[in-house]
Amino acid sequence: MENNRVEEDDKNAQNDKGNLSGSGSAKEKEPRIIAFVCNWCTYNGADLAGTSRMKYAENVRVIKLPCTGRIDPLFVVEAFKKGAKGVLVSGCHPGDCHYTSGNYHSRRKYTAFRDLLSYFGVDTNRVEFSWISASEGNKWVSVINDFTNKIKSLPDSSDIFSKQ
Amino acid sequence: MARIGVFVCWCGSNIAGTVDVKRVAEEAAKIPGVVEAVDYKYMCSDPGQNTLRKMIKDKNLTGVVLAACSPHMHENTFRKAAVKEGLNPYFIEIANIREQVSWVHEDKEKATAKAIDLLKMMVEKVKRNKPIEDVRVPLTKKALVVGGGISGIQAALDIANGGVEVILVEKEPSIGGKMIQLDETFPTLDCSSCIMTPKMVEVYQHPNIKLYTYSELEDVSGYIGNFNVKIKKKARSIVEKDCTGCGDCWNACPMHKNVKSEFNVNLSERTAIYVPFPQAVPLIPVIDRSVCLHYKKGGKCQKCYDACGPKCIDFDLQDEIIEEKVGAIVAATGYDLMENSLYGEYGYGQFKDVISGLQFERLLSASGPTEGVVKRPSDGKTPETIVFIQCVGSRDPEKGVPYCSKVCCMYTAKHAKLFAHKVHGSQSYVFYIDIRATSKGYEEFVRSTMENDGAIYLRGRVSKIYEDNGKLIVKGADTLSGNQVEIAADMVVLATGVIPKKGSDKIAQMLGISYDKYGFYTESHPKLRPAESSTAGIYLAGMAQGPRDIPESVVSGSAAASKILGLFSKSEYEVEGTIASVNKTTCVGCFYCKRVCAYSAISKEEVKDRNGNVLKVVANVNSGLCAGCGACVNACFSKSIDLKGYLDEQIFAEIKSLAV
Amino acid sequence: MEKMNDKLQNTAKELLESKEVNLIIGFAKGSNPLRMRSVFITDPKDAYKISFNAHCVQDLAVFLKKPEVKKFGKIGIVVKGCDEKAVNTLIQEYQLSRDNIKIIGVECRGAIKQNLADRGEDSVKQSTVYDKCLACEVHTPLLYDYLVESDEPAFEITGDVKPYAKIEELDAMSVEDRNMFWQKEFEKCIKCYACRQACPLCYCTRCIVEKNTPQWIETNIEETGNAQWNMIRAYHLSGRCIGCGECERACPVNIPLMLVNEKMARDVFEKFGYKSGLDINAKPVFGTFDANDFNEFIK
Amino acid sequence: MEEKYYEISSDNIEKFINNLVEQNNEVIAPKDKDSDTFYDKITNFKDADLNILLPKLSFKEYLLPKTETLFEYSISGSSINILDSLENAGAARIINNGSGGSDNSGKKGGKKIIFGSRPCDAGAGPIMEKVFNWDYKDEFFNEKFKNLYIISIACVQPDNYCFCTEAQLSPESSYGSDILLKKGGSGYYAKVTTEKGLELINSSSENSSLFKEISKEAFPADKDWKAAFDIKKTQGFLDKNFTSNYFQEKFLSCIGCGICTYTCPTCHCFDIQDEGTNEKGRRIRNWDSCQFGIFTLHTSGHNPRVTQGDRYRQRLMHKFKIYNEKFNKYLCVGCGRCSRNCPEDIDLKEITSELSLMENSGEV
Repeated sequence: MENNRVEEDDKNAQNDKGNLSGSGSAKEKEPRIIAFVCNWCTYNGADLAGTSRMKYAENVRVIKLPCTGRIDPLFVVEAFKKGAKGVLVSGCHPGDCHYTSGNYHSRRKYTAFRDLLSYFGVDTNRVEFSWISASEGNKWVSVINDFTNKIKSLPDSSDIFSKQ
Repeated sequence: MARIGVFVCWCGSNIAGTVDVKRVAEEAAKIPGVVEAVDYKYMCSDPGQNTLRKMIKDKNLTGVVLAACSPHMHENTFRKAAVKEGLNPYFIEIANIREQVSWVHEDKEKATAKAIDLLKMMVEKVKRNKPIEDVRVPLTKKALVVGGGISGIQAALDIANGGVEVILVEKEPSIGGKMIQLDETFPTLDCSSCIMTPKMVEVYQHPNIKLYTYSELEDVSGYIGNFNVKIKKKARSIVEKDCTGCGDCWNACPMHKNVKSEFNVNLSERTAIYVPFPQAVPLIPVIDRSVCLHYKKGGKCQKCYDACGPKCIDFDLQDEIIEEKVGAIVAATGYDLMENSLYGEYGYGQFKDVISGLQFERLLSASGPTEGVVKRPSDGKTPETIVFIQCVGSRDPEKGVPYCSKVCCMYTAKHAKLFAHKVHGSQSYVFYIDIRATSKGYEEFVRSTMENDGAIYLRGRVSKIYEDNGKLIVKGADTLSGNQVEIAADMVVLATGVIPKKGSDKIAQMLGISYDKYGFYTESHPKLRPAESSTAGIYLAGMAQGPRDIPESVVSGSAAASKILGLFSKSEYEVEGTIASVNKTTCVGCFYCKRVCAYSAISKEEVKDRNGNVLKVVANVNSGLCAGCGACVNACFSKSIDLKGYLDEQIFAEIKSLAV
Repeated sequence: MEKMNDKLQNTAKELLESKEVNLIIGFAKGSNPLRMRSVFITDPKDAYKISFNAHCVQDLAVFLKKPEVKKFGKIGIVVKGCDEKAVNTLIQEYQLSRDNIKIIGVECRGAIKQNLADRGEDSVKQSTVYDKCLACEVHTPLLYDYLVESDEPAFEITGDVKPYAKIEELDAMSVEDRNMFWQKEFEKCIKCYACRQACPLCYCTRCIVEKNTPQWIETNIEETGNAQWNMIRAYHLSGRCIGCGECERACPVNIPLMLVNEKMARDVFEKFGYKSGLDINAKPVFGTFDANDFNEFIK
Repeated sequence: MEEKYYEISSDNIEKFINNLVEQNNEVIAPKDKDSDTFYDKITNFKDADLNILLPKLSFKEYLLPKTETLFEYSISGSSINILDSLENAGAARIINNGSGGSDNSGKKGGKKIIFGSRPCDAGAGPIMEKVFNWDYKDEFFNEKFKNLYIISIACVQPDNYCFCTEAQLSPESSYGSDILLKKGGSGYYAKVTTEKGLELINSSSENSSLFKEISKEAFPADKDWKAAFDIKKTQGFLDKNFTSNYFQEKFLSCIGCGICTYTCPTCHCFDIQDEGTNEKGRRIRNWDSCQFGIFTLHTSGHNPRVTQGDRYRQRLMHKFKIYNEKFNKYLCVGCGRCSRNCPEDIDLKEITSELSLMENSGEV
């Protein structure tokens, strides 16, 4: 019966989105990745990748926040629950935080949080954490591409947050 | 109900070449709450902005989403346009479909799908925006400088010359700091007091500077623009306004030769009523009550009073608390030198002729205890051989500190050079680890000490010093030749490392600024905001931040001053309204937010009932200090803090809009 | 046990008589001989009701978060070593002032599992006490104003005791198997939030689960909402949980919550060298950081 | 319906239950799980644990699921589509929690049979039914109630926390049961009080042959169960002493965990919530508890039940006064689960008894 609903949803999605080969029907093939990034380093790094016309996988959707210190690990849970196959958290390198220590606090929290995820049976391959500075457009590209490939290579997840 | 307008920018072909902008606009129009969605060639152009303004007005929009280039490019452009139509600027959101879509993807279908997603996220975000007012903080245009050394003096003068009132607080009876104790300065060999004294006098005479010497910071509260400062003016026992600095009093003091002079680093003595040095500013004596007979013997001695012409000595003066309101503060608390006795094997304290670098400065100085003639403390003979030991405490994580004290290489070279100049035929040996001479003229200076002044540099450490037949035998290693060396010296000078001023941690706590594990004040950003502390309105200067030489200290004093003058150039201090705010009903007062706040922006606030009973203590965000990073939001278990502009609800809506 | 109870009662009596405290929270006889319950004493004459034995399973520190109890102002509380760590954490997190609490520490020799006691178990043995008692390092509380020593000998531990041995078992499992294990556990959850209410450190005025803009935790009592609740509960307690085990004892559907709490405590200790509840002046592990923190998972 | 009486051997009851399972009925019985007993789906008579007094939780969730979808919705542009869960039960989301419980499939849910419940649990059904029908007819509840068949087994030995007799039931009461079994004879005697009970017995010719009809007189009479206190007195006290300090003092020890309400067979409060994404979602109702502070928290921030004493008093008032005034029964079957499961050892039997004594002595 669980499946019934999924099909029903698919139909709705199709109707809503017309013939668009976007988020609706593409989901079978293309895993959705949500990236929570800080405004000062990683967002600028991604902008640099853009201005440098580098190319990378289309799967990522960026949510901008002021600082990694603002990126609550519980956002990751919510992202998974809403169907994201992978979540990236990225901000300034240690020592470079625009707000001095947001990334340090964040790193601590994510250390514990990842352990917890893994303990609860969530594949931590689905959560990526990286430091990407404003000058590292190429790092942004490689992190996104590598992560997308990794996510694509993972089997369909059946963990508690993959269900809807 | 939300009335959202959507604009999809082509950016010429920059976006439209890869993204089907028409379709993006069509899809946007279907999103609940969107009243109109249009595409346009160049939204940032004047006609583009006018389209935006027109729709805001015509459709009475409550929010706008632009699918365009990075918000870092034109967010402000569009916000300004929106404000002109009376829309709160924070109701403009940008979906970045250029840098994040059209420029980085090639597949038009996928790029278009992604652009629609990004747009949807922003529509959902903007629907949940709340009006944000930028925070305006009134400014008390007066500055406080803590510390009257060279960096504090420089800061005070620069601010004062900018037309702003300054209060300069100095703990010692005179300003001048460490620099006034130096003889000549590297690498130009200017006489320190010759260049310093005029500045000190300028401070004293400056109409915009109020000088409190022999005073300490007692308490600081408030925040940027509005600090309340309490200064404890210690009782000097002199009615300052009447004192002429004639010196009759200290000449009359029976306690001469009883107290070691701080200024001369224990190499001479002073009286109980004294000025630390003849060029002191202000030239007003102070009575050291811990040694003065008047205080120790029940008021019997009053020889200074008797000698005083204007009768400005008042033994009953009390400490005074002065309250001042200031808008900005410079922390220039300076440094101390490490304990010379750290290395027992060097025999400091045991052998009179093992002295510190600063003591040697005093021996070199014409105003020093030997009037500039180099004499050794034990017998007053002029030494012929001096061994200088560098890195005493510095770069030694075992016994001292791991960092480099930065100035020792240079002042040791200067000492060796000056010694050669003063005592002809003398010989210096310098034990060093590395020579760090990196500023303008420094390397040449050290070279000249070696080559012109004959100083012998030995790379290695000294293992032991002992006395033998009136000589100090220095045993050490010359690691370059691999030989053990033994030098019979007349004197040994230790280049002891630099540490933060004793008590500077207390001042930091009072100011609410952070310091590193050694006690040096930390900058708001080590590279980009080196003059600012982590707390808004408090700036840093001089050695309080870490080892640095005189020019650097002067630069940092000027930097702090220019920051303050910049701050004061506006009528109010303005900060973006995207700051944290507390739900005081649900806050339980665990203060994890306070712990993670890098800006000391969170304080405790008591919630009281009608009768004034404290019901609970909750967190309060000081809008003048909050930088809007959101670390507190993450730290809050009950989600009783939120960050304006990045509300939890908005982030969730963004995530939800991506539901697959 | 008489001596111990005498000392407890006398201490309570004196504290109330001298008005050093307005309330004593202690243990008293419960609804059957093998159950103990909390007792709230304001009158020194009632101090005789207080007693202590191996059935005193509750962590009385939980009451210190109740507004009704806080109103009493100065409070004396009877605590076992494990529970006392909760008092420390409450002080550390500004929920309690050290000046307002008199800690009557009892030396505890282990508490008998309540489900066994309900079936008649009355002896303290390796096989009858809680796992926390097997690894207990605080038979004598860390911080106290009065110490009441135990009359009983310590129980004997034989063999290689591994409290919460299931944790190692889970760690050794594949991610999928762990997932299966926890899904089965969380399916049982009825979201009564007894785990939260029984926890002395879940003191928020408004729990995150009660916030609905946004809805951090799905309200449904189904596997997703349940898993989310359990995840967030564990996350909020990591680095804070002092291991009293009250959540697990309270859980009406027997979810092994201590396997989560203990795992988090071990991880936090391993990564940050921090143990909760030991020092009222320590900086909580997630209220501070070190520039050299664990960085290995970050690209 | 006229009551009917039967005798059935132990072997035959096993056959009967297994037949019911084979007839594609969902049969739910006390079952061992995690060293405790819970109501759960059984596939064989042998799965059922009939030796214990009571499972840890009641079977309430089969009448009022922990979470129940009321309808689903989707938003597109300015239009909203609603999908009624009851009307479209097949399409509605089915939640199967594995525990066999929370099936909220509405009309098409089919029959469920509870086997081996005690008279107290069985009595909860009709007690709740009144609440769900006195004003608004709650079809979600009624559908499930109609499809729930209850075969109870009378108690022989209640424990210290049991007080069904005081709650105006008894260990042998057939109230709420479709079939009540009593141990005896070759296995059990059965009393059938409802058409639903007969329907089960006559669900196949084999099944009906397993039961041997007997006269009313041949059915063993109930023991003379004596109430230890008079619940009317408890009610009397509650009537007059809303402001009694008893509640505030007694429930200082209450941590407000709500286990009493969640494990109670008759507590039926729920909370309505929406869940979903920006474009679609569902409206659900979830179990709730009057023991939570937020239960009565007003938007203004004011809370009329500010202390745990206020909240527990509410529970007592509702069970022993308010419900009685409306339906002339008590909203309590005396199962004692709240006492057994309470982590702080708050004993409802002790409390109701104390209140009745205080009423006697006129103490406030």
